[in-house]
Order: sequence, then C-alpha cells, then structure tokens
Amino acid sequence: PLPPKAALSRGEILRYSRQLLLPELGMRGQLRLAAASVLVVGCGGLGCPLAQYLAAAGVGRLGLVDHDVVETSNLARQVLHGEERAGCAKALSAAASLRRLNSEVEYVPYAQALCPATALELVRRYDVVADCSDNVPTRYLVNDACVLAGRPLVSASALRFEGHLTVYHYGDGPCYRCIFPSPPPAETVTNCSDGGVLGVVPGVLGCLQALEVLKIATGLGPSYSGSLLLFDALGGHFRRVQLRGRRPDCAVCGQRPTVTDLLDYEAFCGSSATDKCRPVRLL
Amino acid sequence: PLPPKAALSRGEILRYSRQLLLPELGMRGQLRLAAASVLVVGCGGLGCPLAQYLAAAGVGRLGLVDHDVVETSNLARQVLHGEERAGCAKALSAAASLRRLNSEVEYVPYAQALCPATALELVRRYDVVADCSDNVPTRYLVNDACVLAGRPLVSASALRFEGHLTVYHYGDGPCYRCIFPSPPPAETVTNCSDGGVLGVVPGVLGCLQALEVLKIATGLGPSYSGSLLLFDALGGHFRRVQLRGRRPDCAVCGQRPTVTDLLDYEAFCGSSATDKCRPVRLL
Amino acid sequence: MAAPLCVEVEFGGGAELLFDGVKKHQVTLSGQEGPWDIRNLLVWIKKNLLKERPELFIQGDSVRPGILVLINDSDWELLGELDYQLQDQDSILFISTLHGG
Amino acid sequence: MAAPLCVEVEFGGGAELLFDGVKKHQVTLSGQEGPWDIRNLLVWIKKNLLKERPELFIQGDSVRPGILVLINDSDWELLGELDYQLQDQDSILFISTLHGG
Ligand SMILES: [Zn+2]
Ligand SMILES: [Zn+2]
Repeated sequence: PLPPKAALSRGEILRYSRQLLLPELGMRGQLRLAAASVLVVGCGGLGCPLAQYLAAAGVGRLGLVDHDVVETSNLARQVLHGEERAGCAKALSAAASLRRLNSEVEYVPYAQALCPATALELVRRYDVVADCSDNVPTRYLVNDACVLAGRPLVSASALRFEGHLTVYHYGDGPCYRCIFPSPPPAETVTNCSDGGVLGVVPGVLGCLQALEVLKIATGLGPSYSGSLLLFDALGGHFRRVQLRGRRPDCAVCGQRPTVTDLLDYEAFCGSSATDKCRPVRLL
Repeated sequence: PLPPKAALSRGEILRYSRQLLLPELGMRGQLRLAAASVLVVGCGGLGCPLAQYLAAAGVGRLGLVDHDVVETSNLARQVLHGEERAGCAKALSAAASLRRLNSEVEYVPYAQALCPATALELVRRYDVVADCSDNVPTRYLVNDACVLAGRPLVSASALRFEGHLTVYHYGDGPCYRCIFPSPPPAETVTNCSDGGVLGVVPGVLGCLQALEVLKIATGLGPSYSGSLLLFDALGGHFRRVQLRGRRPDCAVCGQRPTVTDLLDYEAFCGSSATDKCRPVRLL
Repeated sequence: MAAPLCVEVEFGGGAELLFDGVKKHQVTLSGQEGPWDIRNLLVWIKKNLLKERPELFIQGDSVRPGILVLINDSDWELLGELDYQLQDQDSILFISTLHGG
Repeated sequence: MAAPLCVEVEFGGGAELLFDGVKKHQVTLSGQEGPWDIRNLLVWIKKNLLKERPELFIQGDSVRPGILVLINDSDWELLGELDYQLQDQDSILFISTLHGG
C-alpha cells in the first residue's frame, strides 16, 4: 500500500478534471485512487483494457504480472501490445504502453508467472487484485492469496462470445472456492487458443472489471460482490445472477480453514498454469 | 466500399486465429470484415476503444474523423492518445497508435469536423458508421447522412456514470430522428466538459459499440437495432428498452421525407458542433 | 371513480438532477374522477416532484424534446404516448438522452 | 401423483456444446409419483438432452465441478441444491465457468 496523498498537482487536476467534476468521485475519490495500488494478474485480453483504464484514471501504482511474451496471435485482443513488441515480455510491453498514456502512475512489471512461493508476499503489497489470468491453477492461486492477504479480488473471464465478471472476498461475499470448492476436471477446461474468442469480448469485460476496481479503490464500493454478471456478446445480453454468500465451511475463507498456506495449484487442478501445449479440450 | 477479399495471408491467419476458431465467425466472417470499411465519427472517449478493437479485429478500412487536438484533460479516457501527443490532431494521433497495433488495416484520418457540405460523400465511402461524437448537431448530421446514403449507424454516448447504445437505420429499425424528431433545447444539453465523465464508462460503451459494428460487418447482425441499452456504472446495471419502429412520418427516413439534403445542423439545434467555450449548462 | 395506483417513476440520463438527484420514486396516485394517464402524471410530477426549472423537463403538456419516455421498458410511442392509461405497478422511466463521447 | 411441469433449461459458458450448441430448451416434465427436484432433472437431462460425453456434464448424481447451477437466476446453493423442488415455469441455468483471459 502507498502512503496517503494530500493534494493533486495542477497537472493532475487538469488531467483528471472530467472525473473531479463527478460529485460521487470528486477530489476525495481521486486522492484515494492516487493512494491505491492494484495488482493485475495477466496482461492479455482482459489485462490490457483493464490496465489501460486504471492507468488513465490515475491509480497510484499498477503491478503487472505476466510470464508470457507477445505473439502475433495476441494482437486481435491484447491491445496494449503492438506489432513491434513481438517476442517482448507482456508485462514490460504493457508497462511501456501505459507509460505513454500516463507517466504519473507507478508501473511495476513482473515478467514471471505468479507462483505459490511468492504470490502472498506480492499480493500483500497491493490494495486490490484483478484476476485477468487464463487458467484454472492461477485462478485458485490468486483467490487463496487474496483471502490469506485480506484483499478484494475482481475477477473476469472471457471465451468465445461469452464473458463472466464477479468480485470475490469483499465484505461478506464469497471467495472463488466458496463457489467452486473443487477444480473442474482438466479435460473440461477450454482456453482461448482452443476455443477461440472475439477480441472485443474480453475488451468489454476488462473495462467492466476496471470499473469495479475503480469503485472499490475510490470507496464507492463494487456492484458485483456476491453476484455474477453473464455477458452473451452474440445476443448482446447482460444478466446478473445471485451467488451464495461466504460459506462457513470454505476451505480457505471459512470458519476452520484447511488452506492456511499457498499450495501446489497445478497438482490440485491437474493442469498447468503456463504450458501452452496442452491437448485440445472439448469444453 | 472495398473490393471483396478472396483469402487471408498466412500472417493474417495467425493474427486472427482466435477469431477464425469461432464457428459463428470463421473464415467467411473474417473475409467479410477485411472487405468492410467503417467510418468513426469522433476520436474521443468512445472512438478510442471502438477504433482500437475494430483495428485489432481486422476491419479493412477505418476512417477517423475528428477536428480536435489532444489535450491533457482527454487522457483520462481517450486511451489511444498519449502524453507526447498533446496538441496533435486526434485523427492523426489515433491513426498512428492504431498502426502500431495492426498495420494491415487501412487508416484514413480526417482532421476536420464532419460538415454538411461533405458528410454525405464521405459516408458513402464506408459500409458502417459509428457515431462517437459529443454534440447534438453532429448527431443529427451523422444520422441524416447515414439515412440518405443508406448506411447503418451504430450510436453510443456517455456522460457522468451513464451510457446509451443503439443501432439506427438498420433493417426496419428507426433512425435518430424517428426517436428524436426535434432537438433538445440548447440549455438542457450537457457535455463531458460540463458534466464530467468517468473514463471507463465510454470505454465500456465504445467496446459494446465496436461489437455491434463487428456483428453488422461480419453478417451476424446487430443486437440493438430498435432497442436501446442503458448502462448505469454506479449500480453496474444494464437495461435494454424497446424503441418504436421506423416512423412513416419521419422527416428523413419516412415515406415523404422533407429532409432530402443535409442542412445547417448548428442552426437546427441552436448550438455549435465545435465551440468548446459554451456556457455551463444544467443538464 | 378510479382506484388509487402505485407506480414507479424513474429518471435517468441527467433528468434526475431536476429531482434532487433521486432516480427512483415510488409514487401513489390517489383515486380520481377519470383514469390516470401520462398527461395527468406529468402534471402530478410537475406539482409534486419537480424541484427546479420545470421548463427543463416539461414543455406544453408533454416532456421537452430529448427526453424519452419508457413505459415498462417500452417506448411510449408504442403505447399511446400521453394517452396511455396507467396500470397499478407500472414503471415509467424518463431518460434524458446523452450526447457525450 | 404430481402434475406435469414446464421449465426452461438453459446452458451457457460452453456447456451448450454438449447439447448440440442449443442454449435454451423448453422442457415438459410429465407427471410422476414424487415431486420433480434437480436430482431427477439431471437424470432426465442425461437421458433426453445430453448428446455426448455425459461425464463432461454429470459426475455421480450431481453436476461436475466447474458447472454452476442457477435456479431463477439464483445460485442453487441458496435453494437446496439437488433437493430443490421444481415449480412450473422455473428457469434452470447451467453455466460452465470460463477461465480464458
Ligand atoms: Zn471461500
Ligand atoms: Zn427516421
């Protein structure tokens, strides 16, 4: 966490003037944002638009985690990376693009996979976490680290023409394990390389995810704690469904947690967090 | 309009591989997209994310209209422009940023206001038009030009924490004048400089607008012809409302149109399309 | 004599700023001689809810240009506009169109 | 003997791919001895709707991990899970969670 910020510079007042005009946000919200730090796990289809709008809005510090390098097949949705970045680490590429947009934000690129040995310490350095990852082990790892560190987790996902968004571990709301106590069988998991995705679908979800992060960081509070937004891009449908509350018997956020340290999530899920050559899966 | 495209290059197949995997889109949809041209009216808070995802998805030609230059107060939402672009024409700045993302798209920047003398000819050169403008006269001008040229119009708007999205003049659907036959009194119109806006709100709307453009350009068809999406970012609410159909007595798309040429829209609306020093308005 | 009605009156797109910033209003319309229609409702709103500058909301006996009226999420033009007769539990939404980009 | 029921069964998040890609199914459940609950519905779905590889949808007598069940847009955990007794016109949504980014 960053120290509180007492005032904006003249340049910042000009830059954020359209937000400062909003009575619900105002100077108070902007100062809270400037003192807030957000960890972005994954600089792909969700992380790019999310980081773009968080940087533009003036969050104080943005941590950018991604072990991967930019490939041509990313460019149809990962809009922070350009053609000349092919082969560069996504975390560094994202930071470089964001710096052009807003150099007043502090960017901390981590060009490595989030791993159980260091995730907890990393998450503790940030106020809010955005899960923009693309695989099951990382989603459990991020969740457990957020619960153990006491951080709210804004989670989105996208595949084909669909997207999901929710906020975990905020107030009395559930965590990811409350909803999904057991990981899905590995053969039922589809990623974007297998199933395809229309790039603007993670675009929509990443923007909505950024909005939830901004509402948490400025004190307005999230809209999707304990509920889940389903987006169907083919029909243009949005649907909000009600999730269960926090489960007293949850393995990590429950009353007698059995998960008190981070685990081997690849073993837990029976799949890899980084291997890109997984066999084609059906679902 | 562009000539039809018969095949993708190997580089294009790689770049768009995640979209090509989608059976609803596939090679057929991608080739249609590559032969499609889209005119983006306004390179601000809506135009930036819209153009970003249209360019990433591989639309054939993007026309970029904006008379304005980049200012610091734009950067909290106009994510294609960077700090070093201050003072540059937005249309040129947008084209330069987009070229880094996808150099295979043809960009045609128009660093001038859309005006009645040339709008019709301009709109005729494109297949689909996206209204990303920020003032009432331009919205009527774009509408009338689209009706007279027979082009579908994907329209979005954003202010404060709210956004609207709809598709005009598609199939039997209404045009902007069918819904709003008379312009609002000038003193009731608020722009972002007066009322403020949270940057990610046009971000969400611009992405949704890009999605509608992509569905029209690939032949999937839009979701919001004849209906209007209302977005409330504070509550995270989406709401779709049903609009009237095309009005037989509409002045421009009706059975006996009285508007058969473009007009003086600033006089019609009693307000300016470009003057940035308007008095503060209440609504 | 028609029975009293409960309807939800909502404002959005900035129109709520004329109503103390309150977007949703649960409204009870007392029984009266004839039926309640949108024309009457506008008179009632002007008298009971409007806090300032009625000309920014009402023009003549209708809403001003640029305000879209939705009755149970459908354009009022499909339902008779000013002549639509309110039913109990109806939701009436007044949206000021946005022009910002 | 319980009366027949009409319910809407929906699949999303990719689960529809096990059902010929059809997302919405209007289903009539005939009258039977005991009431219809989600446990029975799953057996019925497996027998009547599932086109391929039932193990990707059903595990034991429940849905496989990673599928979220929503009854009238509420998490089934709030409503008794497998024991929830279906009502006429209920909407049951099976969502496969997405992990892509
Ligand atoms: Zn939990
Ligand atoms: Zn018309």
